[in-house]
Formats: sequence, structure tokens, C-alpha cells
Amino acid sequence: MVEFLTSTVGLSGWLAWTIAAVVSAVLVLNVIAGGALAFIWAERKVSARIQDRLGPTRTGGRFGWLQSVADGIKLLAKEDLMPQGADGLLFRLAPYVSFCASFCAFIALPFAFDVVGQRLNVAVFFVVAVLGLEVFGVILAGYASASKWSLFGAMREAAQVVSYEVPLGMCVVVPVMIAGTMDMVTIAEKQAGWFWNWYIFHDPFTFVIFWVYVTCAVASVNRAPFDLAEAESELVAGFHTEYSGLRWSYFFMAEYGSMFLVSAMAAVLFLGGWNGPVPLASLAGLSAGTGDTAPYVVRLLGLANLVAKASLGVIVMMWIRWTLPRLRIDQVMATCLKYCTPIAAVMFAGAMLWKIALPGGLVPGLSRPGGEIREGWLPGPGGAAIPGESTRDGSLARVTP
Amino acid sequence: MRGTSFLDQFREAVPGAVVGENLTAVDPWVEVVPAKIAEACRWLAKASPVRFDSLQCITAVDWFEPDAKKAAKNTWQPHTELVYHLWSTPAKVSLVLKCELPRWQGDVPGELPELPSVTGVWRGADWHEREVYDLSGVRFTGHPDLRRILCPEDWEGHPLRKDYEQPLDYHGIRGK
Amino acid sequence: MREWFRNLWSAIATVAQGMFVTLRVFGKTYDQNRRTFTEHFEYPELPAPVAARYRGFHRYDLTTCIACDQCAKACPVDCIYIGKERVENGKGFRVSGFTIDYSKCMFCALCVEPCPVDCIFMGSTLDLSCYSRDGTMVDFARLPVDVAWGRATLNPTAVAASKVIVEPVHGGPNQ
Amino acid sequence: MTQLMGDDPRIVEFDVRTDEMLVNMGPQHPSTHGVLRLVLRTDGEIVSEVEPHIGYLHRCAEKIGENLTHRQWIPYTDRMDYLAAMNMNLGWALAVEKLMKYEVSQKARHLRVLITELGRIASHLVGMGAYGLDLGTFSPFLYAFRERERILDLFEEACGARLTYSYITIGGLTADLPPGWLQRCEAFLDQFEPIIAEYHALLTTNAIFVKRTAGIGVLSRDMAIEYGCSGPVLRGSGVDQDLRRDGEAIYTAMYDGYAFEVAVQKNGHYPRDHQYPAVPADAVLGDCWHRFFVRMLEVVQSMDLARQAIDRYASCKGTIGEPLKLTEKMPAGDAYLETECPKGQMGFYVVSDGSAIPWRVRARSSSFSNLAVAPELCRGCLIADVPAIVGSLDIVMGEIDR
Repeated sequence: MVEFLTSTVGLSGWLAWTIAAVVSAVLVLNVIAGGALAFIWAERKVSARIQDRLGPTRTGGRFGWLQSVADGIKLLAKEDLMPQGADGLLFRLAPYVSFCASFCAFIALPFAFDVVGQRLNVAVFFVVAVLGLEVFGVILAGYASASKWSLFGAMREAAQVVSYEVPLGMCVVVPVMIAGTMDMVTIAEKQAGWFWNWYIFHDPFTFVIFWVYVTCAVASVNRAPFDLAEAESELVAGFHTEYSGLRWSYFFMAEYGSMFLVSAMAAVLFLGGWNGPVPLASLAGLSAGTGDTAPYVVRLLGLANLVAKASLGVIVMMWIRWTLPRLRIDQVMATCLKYCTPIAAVMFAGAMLWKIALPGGLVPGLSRPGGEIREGWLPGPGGAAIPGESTRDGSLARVTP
Repeated sequence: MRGTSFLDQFREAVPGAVVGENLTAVDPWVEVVPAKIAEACRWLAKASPVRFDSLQCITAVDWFEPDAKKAAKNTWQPHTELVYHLWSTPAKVSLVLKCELPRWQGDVPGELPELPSVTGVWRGADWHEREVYDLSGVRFTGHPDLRRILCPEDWEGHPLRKDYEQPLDYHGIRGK
Repeated sequence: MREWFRNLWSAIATVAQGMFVTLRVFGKTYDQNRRTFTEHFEYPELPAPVAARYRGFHRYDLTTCIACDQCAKACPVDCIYIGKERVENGKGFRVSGFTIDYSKCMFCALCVEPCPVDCIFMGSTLDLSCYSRDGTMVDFARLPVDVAWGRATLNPTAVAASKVIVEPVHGGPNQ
Repeated sequence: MTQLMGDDPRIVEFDVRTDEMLVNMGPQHPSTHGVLRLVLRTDGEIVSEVEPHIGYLHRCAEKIGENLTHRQWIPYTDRMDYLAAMNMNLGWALAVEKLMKYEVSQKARHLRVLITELGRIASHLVGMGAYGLDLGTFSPFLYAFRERERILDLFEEACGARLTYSYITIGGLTADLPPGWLQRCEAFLDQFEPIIAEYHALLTTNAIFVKRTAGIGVLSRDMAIEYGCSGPVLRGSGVDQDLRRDGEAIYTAMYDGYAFEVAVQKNGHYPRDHQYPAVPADAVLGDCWHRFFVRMLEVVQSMDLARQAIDRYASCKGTIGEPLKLTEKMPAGDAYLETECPKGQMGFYVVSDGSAIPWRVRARSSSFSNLAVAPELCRGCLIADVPAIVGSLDIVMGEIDR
């Protein structure tokens, strides 16, 4: 786009960059906002069905599909209240910090193999790190609200999310180790083909660690049963007790944005990314690299695949939320420190040993552990394993192909 | 259990406490001197053959007729009656104690009648006594925390007294 | 260590069990024969079905009422106000007003029981929402008899209309 | 040297001061079951003291009772424990009947048993669902309300109201059952029976639920008795007391010949406990889990009793009798009667001077005594445990404040 603007339109470099950045940002922003609306609607419908109800039925004709829009308009029209004792600047800032964190992470998320905001060779690291920033928004909101309930929520959030970074990081490292790269595009590409190439089915350890990842992901985005920061039966509404109107809706959008993000990440890391369970495109003879329409079809198919997987993940999170009671804060910490972390560590070690012991996989003909290297035609920085990325430890050095 | 033998033991254990009884009423009851109520309850709860280990209810009945014409016809004198309903969990029997108090301490209107608290016997008596104090205006001496419980702390009067008049105004809220 | 595994197993097993229960309900709601539980009611579109004995807003028959005050006396909240005039050249009373204050009424049906001429019953109207307290004062003597006696639905419009009629719609059995 | 001391990592200087914090939980709080206000004194997440403040729903029911006749007060009893209004009606009706030495017909008795046991199921369903809500799960709440809705449908058919029934009244019941009601009731019981397993799957056995409730808020047997706790709270602490069996003659006569076992743990076993999920290893007698479990057992027990009552009522000849007149005079004297309501033992005390209007009316509510024990239970627990403990007491503010 920058090239187009500088060469064809003839704008100066910095202007072209700015325009391109704004256009991309607005695009991503709208995707998140639109996605959040869709997921809020889905949450209502899923929870309703789980509870033997119908959910919204009237707004927008059938299925109440305009319900989230109606809610949005209502929230826009609401008065923005701020408690008298609140720290004004931080109180106003907090929702945006929270939203920005969730929003920034989308930059590095690949939707299909070159449908990605900015391809990074440390994408996994970037997403996890940026997602971790969301906690600042929550802590700021809790601190600045001048409400004791909010403060409780903030303290819980700080304790919980920071702790869950540890097992989450360990879970994320496993696919990285198997693929030998932190580039999400390459990780997903290596799982191309039939569904048994997905990393969740790579070995028993990755299968287990996927579920640990699910647990930690639910915890790190503050969804029930780990929604301690906004535990409505204990803390009224936790960190966003004092928020109303649009500011509150930013928290909401951030929550749904992060939910989608961690689900999409699960899809990329464990569930083959944009590769469907059946390699339809290659069976049909479509190539992503050549042809007039084929690349578009393949990308569209990949996009649909990833969005479907991520949405499924989000719906599972909703399903969990409407089924389980909430844990207590000490139990949340115990789950993290006594269960998730050791299990993740053991599984990490196991996956590592598996990789050393069975480099060709359990059934050598079935899976292609190295993946099909297609960097040749992939744009951007190389998708191959970056040496040095995993050579800090001697044992890992041998693993990298 | 409610027969005379138990009553005799009661009289013996807490001398001078029992001043009357009615064993033929729907709920047979024993009348106790207000000053000895705590002592009597302690014996009943801890030492008596039937351990009345649970307090069901404390009620104050205000025997007073504000209408002078009707009051003339009454056979009773104005007084406040406290009724204690006791229950024995092991024996599954109940006991009713009554105490007769003056409506006002020393017949000075506004001075609440007093009697010893039984919170030392059953901790559950705490809230019941607070309620009686709040609604009927009986002061329990020795109660650890005798405050109003149902009405607001700055409420005036004791609503379950027969001569109670609803305030016309409470913090700008119109009564009546 | 054994306890650690036991906890882990019980957590996984019971969570899966719970999720299965909710999933089954989720699935069952798509069964065309069953549907969701709440789908049986389409309240604003269709009137909510009520049982035959439903205690809704009263039905009152002005033509038989003798203004004996029994219902007003039975009312625990004193929400029935009866206006009556002596009948000239006759005996009994002429009902000039029979107002029930629905901001007080608690639909206990104690007014129905003592009525000697069976002129008051609990009706099946359940919704009489209105925008002011005025709408909660329903003077059955000024309502059209059909509405008051429940042959037509008691509705806010009729209640509002009854406020402008000056005379009761019927004088009672003595007329 | 001093320089070194300052850098010594082993010496940690605490310049962080922590203070206790007073937090108001309620009267507008999602988990306080109405307008209860709990003042918590907390140190971080740990609660050092809880003080309940009640009275936000005080409606002077006792004073009103002094100005109405006995039957006119029935609608007011509806509004005490509004989740089990049938049982409240029964309590007051029996107390007045006890004073009048009035006996209702056998058929009316069976009908009263049937109705109140259904009321108990409905109340326990709400208690169970709302407890799930206190612990942060929403779906069991709506499942419980779904089934309760069917009971309310039955009640609506019988008496015309869904919440404030005023059905059981002094001298009997306001009306006999409509035709076909018994079949519909049986159909409901049959349909409801398998659903209880769902509740067990979602709550009773759920690992998170067990973690949140087992060993939390342990109410010892002695403390439960001393505080006058009753109902499932008392039985959850292992006290074998149920007024349907141990109460006064006028009440137990209703249950004459009915087979039921009191839901209480004896020798480490609940009656017929092989049919139900096992008690988790962490659970201590008297904790939140046991209180909850006793309620779940009582739902089954009540279903059983309701079935027996249906049979007896159907085979009983005669009528249910007529309610007494509104102005029927009561003999002078007083009577106190406690009945086993879903929340506990609800006592009504009536003093009469010989007229139809009682001289004094007293409602001793079970939730009132059950809530009084909350400060004891909540001492030193975590904030998240406060809703868990208060929820397990299953209080209704309408009954506490009256």
C-alpha cells in the first residue's frame, strides 16, 4: 500500500506511511469492533440456548441480530459517569489502554498465510507480550475508580494474569519448539495437510498441553470460571463497577477481542491455523502461489478456516462460562501454580524428548514433522527456523532441524 | 416433662424464680420473676434434666389499652409481658416462660423497663433481644450490643407498643 | 501426590460432566417438538394464558351489588371504596361509586368470599399498566357493565374513559 | 559497613503499611439475596469481621397483624417467605387453629401436606439455583426456575396466584383442587425426578463447586443449636431434628402414616445415600456443602411425600371443609407453633383477648436466626466465601425483616 501511494499517487514517504497506517488501523479496529458485536450477540444466543431460553428475538427482525447494535447505541447515549474521588486521567485512560493492548496484538495475528497486519519473526512472543499489557488497563481502572470493589478486582487481576503468563508461555513454547520458529505464519504452514499434522495431534504431550493452554487462555482473558476481576457475585462488577456508557463498552470490546485473539492463537499454534482438517485446496489442485483466482480462493478458504476455528474457540469459552461456577482467588492461583505450571513444564519436557526420540513422528509416513517448506514464495522475513532462537540451550539446539 | 415434678425441680434449683404457672393453657407456661430470668434460663439450658439448649423466640406483649373507655372494661392492669419460648433439641419438648414487667420503669413514661439479658445463656438471644428492644422497648441489662435492629438507629419510639404513634415526618419523608 | 492426581481427575471429570449437561440442554432446545422452555409464552403478542382460578383484576357486577360494604370490611388493606346513596321511595342503596385502589390491592380474594349477592369476583386480566397513579384507581361503577363484569377485557382505555363519565352506568339492583 | 547493610538483600524494609478496610456489601449487591447489608472489615481479601445490618425490608407485619382479623393476616404471611408462601400460610393457620383447638378434615390435611411439600420443592429449587448464582454459575439458576415454573403453574391452577397464594387458610384451604390437577402434579413429579441428576452434575459434584463449599463456613452442632438455627442449616450440622416428625401434635398429625426419613447425616451416612453422589473428602459436617446437600436431599424427600399425599388425598372420602369466617372469634389465650418451613422452623405466636383480632402477633422467622450466625461463620474467611456462606444459609429478607 505504501508503494502504491508513493509510486502511483505520488505522495511523499512519510505521508504514505501515515495514510497506510491509519487505513490498516481503522480496518483492524473495525474488524475487532464488528467481531465484538457479533460475539456479544453470540454470547447472548449461546447462553440463552444453554439455559433453555431463546435470547434476543425481536431486535432487527428474526434472531435479534441487531441486539448488539441496539446495545451499542444505548451505551453511546448513556451518561459517562466518573466517581468524585476518581483519578480523572487514569480513569479515562484505562479503557483505552485495555482496548489498545487487545487491538495491537491483532497486528501480528495471521488470518491466512499472507493476510497478516505485520508479519513478525517473533509473532508468538509479540502477541503474548502485548496481550499481557491488557492487565494494565484493568489495574488502572480498578485503582482510579475510587471504589473498594474496583480495587479488589484490580488486585485480583494483577495477581491472576501475571501468574498465568507463566504456564501460558510454557504452552506456547511447545509449538514454537516443534516448529522451530516463533513466526506464526511458518508455524501454521508447518501444520498444512491433513488434520493429523496439527500440532495438537503431534504427540500425546502436545495434546495435553493444548488443554492446559485452553485453561490458561481462559484465565488470561478473564473469562469464567476465572473471571475473578469482575466476579459479579462478590465484587459487584469488579474493576468496571464505576464505568458506564462508552468507556465500559471499551472494556467489553477488549474482552471479546482478547477472547478471539487467544482462540485464534490456539488455532494457529495447535489446530493447524488456516489449514482445514482436510486439505481441500491442494486436493482440488489450487495453488496459493500461482494462477489468477486460485491464490484468492485459497486465502479466502484459509481465512474462513481460521475464523471458524477461532469462533469455535470463543463459543467453547462461552459454553464454559455458562456451565461452571467461579473459583476463589486462592484456588485460581493454586490451579496456576500447582497444576497448570507443573503440567505444562512436564509436557514441555515430554514434547522435547519426543522430538529427540522420534524425529520422524510415530508413524513416519503419516506426518511430515518438518512441514513443507514453502518459504520460497512467501513474502517477508524468512519462515524457516531462525538459528539462535532456540540455541540458548544445548539440548534444544539439536532439536532444531 | 411439663408436669409438676419438673416444676418442683425448677423451683428448688432457682429459688424464688417461679411465681406462677398455668399448666392447663394451650401452651402451658411458667411465670418467672424478671430479675431472675437469666439465672432461671441458665439452669434450664445447662443444668436441668431436660436441657433446653435452644431459644426459639422472645416476644414482648404490650398489655395496654390506649382508649380509656375500653381500658376500664379490662380485667388486667397495663403491663409488658415477655414470653420466652425454649426448645430442647435432645428431648424435643418446648417450654414457655413468661415475665411480667411494668410498662415503664418506675412508671415514669419514657424510662424503658429492664431485665437481665439471656445472651450469656444462648448466643442466639442476641438478635431476638435487640428486636424486642427495638420494637417493644424493653432494655436488657448485660446485653453486649443493644441497638435497634429493624428500625433505623435514630428512630423514635417503639412501634409495637400499643400507645405508639407513627411520626408525621422522618428526615423529610412524610409519614402517615 | 495421589491427592494431586485425584484432584486433577475429579476436576476434569466433573467439568466434562457439567459441560455435557449444558450441551445436552443446548441441543434439546433445537428439538422442534420440545423447543426452549420460554417459547411457550409470546406474551406481548398473545395474551398470557392464565388458569381458570387466576386472581387478576376484579370483575364486578353493578346490577346486583347492594352496597352492603362486606367486601370493603373484609379487605385487609382497605382498598375498596364504596359510594352509596339511599334510594328514594324504596329500600336499600343505590351504588354511586365502587372504586378499587389497585396501588393497594394485593389480590388476596378475601373480598370475594363474604359477598352476599356474588357480585364481585377475581377476573383474569393481568395487565393494567398505566402511566400515572390515576390509572390504578378503577371505579367499577363508572365502567361499562360489560367491561366491569369481564365480558370485555378490562383495559386502560376503558379505565381512562370511565373517569370522564359523571354518572354511574347503572344504579344497582334497586333501580 | 552501614553502606553494605543498606544493600544487604536479606534486610527487607517494610515501608508499606496495610490498613483494614470497611466495605459495604449491600444493600444493593448482587449476592445478598435482597436488601441485606453486610459490613465487612477486611484486610486485603481476608474478612476479619462481618456485621449484618437488616431492616431494609421491614414492613411492620406484626403491627399490621394487631389490626386485622386472623384470616385477614394470611396475605401478609405470604409476603414473609415469599418463596414458600404456602408453608407460611400453613404456619399461621395452624397456630390459630391450635389456639382455637380447631381440627381440619383428614382430606384437607393431606391436601395441605401435598401443597406444602410442593412449596418446599419450589423453595429449595430457588435456594439451590441462587446458591449457584452466588458461586458464579448462572445456568443451574434458570434450570431451577424452569422446574419451579411448573410448580407455580400447578399452584396457579389451585389457588389463582403464582407467588402470594393465600391458599391454606384457617379452617382448611380456600378451595379444593380443580379436576385433573393430581394427574398434572404426578406428571410433573415424574418429569422432574430425572432432572435432579442434572443439578448434581452441575453443582453438587462439580469439582469447583466442591472446592468453593467443602470445609467453608463450618457451623458446629453446638453453635447451630445455641443460635437457634433450624431447617437445613441445623440438619446440615448433623442435628437430627425435623418438626414434621418432632413437632407439636397438631403439626405432626398431618404427617401421620407418611414414610419419610429426616435428611440428616447419621454415622457418616445420609439416608439412602447410595442413590446420591458421595460426600466429597474435603467436606466437613456443618459446612456449606452439607447445608446445600441436605436441601438437595429434601427435594427428593418432598417429592416422595408429595406422591404419598397424592395417593392419600385421592383415596380420602369427604370434603376439605370450609374456611372459618373472617370474623370468627378466637378464645382468649396465647399459642405458639413452629412448623418446618423450607428455610427452617417458622414460628407464629398469637395472643388473643377473645376477639377475632389478635392482641399480639409474632412471627419468629427461621432466616432471622440462621442469619444471626453469619458473623460467626464469616470470621476469617475470604471475601469470595462471604456470598458462599450467606448463600448456603438460604435466607429470605422478607422473612427476616417481616
